[in-house]
Amino acid sequence: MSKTDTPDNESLFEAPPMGEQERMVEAILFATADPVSVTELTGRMPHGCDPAEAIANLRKRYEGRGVNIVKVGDAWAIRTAGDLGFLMQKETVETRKLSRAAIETLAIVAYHQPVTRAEIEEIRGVSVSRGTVDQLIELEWIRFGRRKMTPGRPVTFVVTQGFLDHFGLENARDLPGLKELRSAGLLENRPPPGAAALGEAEDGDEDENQTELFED
Amino acid sequence: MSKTDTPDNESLFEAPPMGEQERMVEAILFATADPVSVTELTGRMPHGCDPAEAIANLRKRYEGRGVNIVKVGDAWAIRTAGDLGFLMQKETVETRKLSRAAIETLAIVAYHQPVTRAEIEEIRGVSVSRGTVDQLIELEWIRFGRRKMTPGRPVTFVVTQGFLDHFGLENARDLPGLKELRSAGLLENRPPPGAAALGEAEDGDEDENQTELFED
Amino acid sequence: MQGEDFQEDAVSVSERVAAEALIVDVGAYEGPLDLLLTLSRTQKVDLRQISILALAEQYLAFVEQAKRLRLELAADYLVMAAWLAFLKSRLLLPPDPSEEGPSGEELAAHLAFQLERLEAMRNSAAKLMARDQLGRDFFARGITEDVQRVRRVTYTATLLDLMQGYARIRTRDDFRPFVMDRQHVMTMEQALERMRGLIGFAGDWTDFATYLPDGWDVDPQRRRSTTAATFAASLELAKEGKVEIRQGETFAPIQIRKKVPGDE
Repeated sequence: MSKTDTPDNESLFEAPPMGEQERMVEAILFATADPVSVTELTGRMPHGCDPAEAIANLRKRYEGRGVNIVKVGDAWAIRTAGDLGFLMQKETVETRKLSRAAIETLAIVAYHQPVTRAEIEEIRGVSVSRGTVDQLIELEWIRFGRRKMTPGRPVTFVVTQGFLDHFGLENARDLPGLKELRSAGLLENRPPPGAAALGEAEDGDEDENQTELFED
Repeated sequence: MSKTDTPDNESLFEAPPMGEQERMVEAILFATADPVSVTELTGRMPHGCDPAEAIANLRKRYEGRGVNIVKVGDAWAIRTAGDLGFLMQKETVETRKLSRAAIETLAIVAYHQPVTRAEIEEIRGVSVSRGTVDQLIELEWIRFGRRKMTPGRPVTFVVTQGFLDHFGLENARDLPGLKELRSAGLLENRPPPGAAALGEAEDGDEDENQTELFED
Repeated sequence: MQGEDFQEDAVSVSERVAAEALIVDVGAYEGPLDLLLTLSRTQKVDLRQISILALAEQYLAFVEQAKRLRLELAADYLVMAAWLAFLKSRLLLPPDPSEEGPSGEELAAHLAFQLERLEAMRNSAAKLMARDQLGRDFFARGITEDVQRVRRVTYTATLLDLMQGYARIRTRDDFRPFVMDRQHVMTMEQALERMRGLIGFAGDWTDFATYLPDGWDVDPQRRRSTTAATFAASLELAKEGKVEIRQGETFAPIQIRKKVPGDE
């Protein structure tokens, strides 16, 4: 860190050595239950630190241990190893059992995001009750996304970082079977025969949003 | 654990290897909301495990890291290394300093536990407001101890594990300067003239409770 | 299910039980599409090869049966029945080139797509819920140092606060007067010693104030202390017969001079 080869670019204060930066990241990640973004780490650590490198090192260090460093969206968290869940029965909080409607709605939002209420209803073939959406929002698993550029500018739903965290997903691309579903055309918003014009407008917008959501 | 010198006492299942036990302890200490005693660890881990040894190993492993395995009372927890506390500042949003009355009362309880309200007032020289005691109890830094075996059987106050935790103490005996203060004769809890009998009773009771509180 | 042959006398007991179970469970279906998906499973084929015509017939038979049992069916079940009857007629009749709109095949393909998509989402939901879940299979930090307290007002104290608080109480009575005030206090003994040294040179009447030591006249506390001490020392010296004191009138300067022995 304190090499003299770039004297002009040096910060006024030298960054702490990488070992020290690892300790800092370790302390910050351990201190909180929620994932911490690299941006936040940078903000909290002394000037000149490189949290991304520290995380990479730390991640290796915790490989195979009782707790691991996991990626959640663009943030990082420490979580107990999946195989040790049996030790933790005391800690499990009885979660409210989700209705089938809620589970399906959640899956549809996750796989089709950003998705409007009308689209969810079309896929499920029934109307989505307010309570179902409310419950998922309350769980902080879905949230409102951007409005669609279609007539009426309906709001969309997308999944949250909390959703990724809860289901141990690095990002929404890691959803089980996502690729297969896509290649089978089952994630297309195929309009019913005779309603092509509307469908095209939707498609264009969807691509735009998808790029934004699914980028690494 | 699975030595062959006591073949008859052998468990039906062999204990997991020590490395695996360390992982388990690591995960439990990480995920549990309170410090965990060895007894509790034994209860949660598979039969035949030796959590004490696993803790000792783990403690070494975390030496000098961003978080450490620390003893809190007779239990164990993972804690941020003392020198990295500054990293946590961003997240403590609205903290207020304890009032002077509260600090003094807390200090008296810490140094003199178990101590009655009357004794606190005697030491402070002013009456202790109900609000001060309530606040300390609410903060979970003090709690009710056993009643004293003196006339009126007054309740006593003792410090909690949360207190030890907050101040980074393994037990109340570690209070810095306690010995120094004592050798300077500043800790003599002189009973008011004519109350010698009360004083004696206190001492006897104090020892009893100390044992209970401070055992390792 | 046997399509349209849903005559009571023509079905076996087990089939009737199955049919009735289907009917009785009508409340368990989440709408016509859900029911269609369930019915389609009885065809025991890949959804992509499903016979939409057979499915439409099953559905219509179901609705007929429900009517016969006088079950209340929600409006959308009846709408779907009407639509499927239309679809069925389109699929059975040869296409009419003059007719506008999508063909029967297109409509059937879309229904098949909808069923397949719904089933895919059901399977995905199941896979999702089968994943390890936070708080059930893997766990977050149990002791968070901050986040949970963020919203509340928290009270903190450091070990130093505690120590200082304790030291404050324990040393208040014994040490404080000496430790805290000594440098701002002049005792009468100190003043007396000083006066004894100075008085030998004071042959004539001199303002008492000139005996005050340098540097003690700025800070009010020190000035008060030194004035009182020096005055008390003067009285003491007067008592000893070493000095004389006089004051012209109230609040006038107090003057001191050395008493010459025999000068009465």
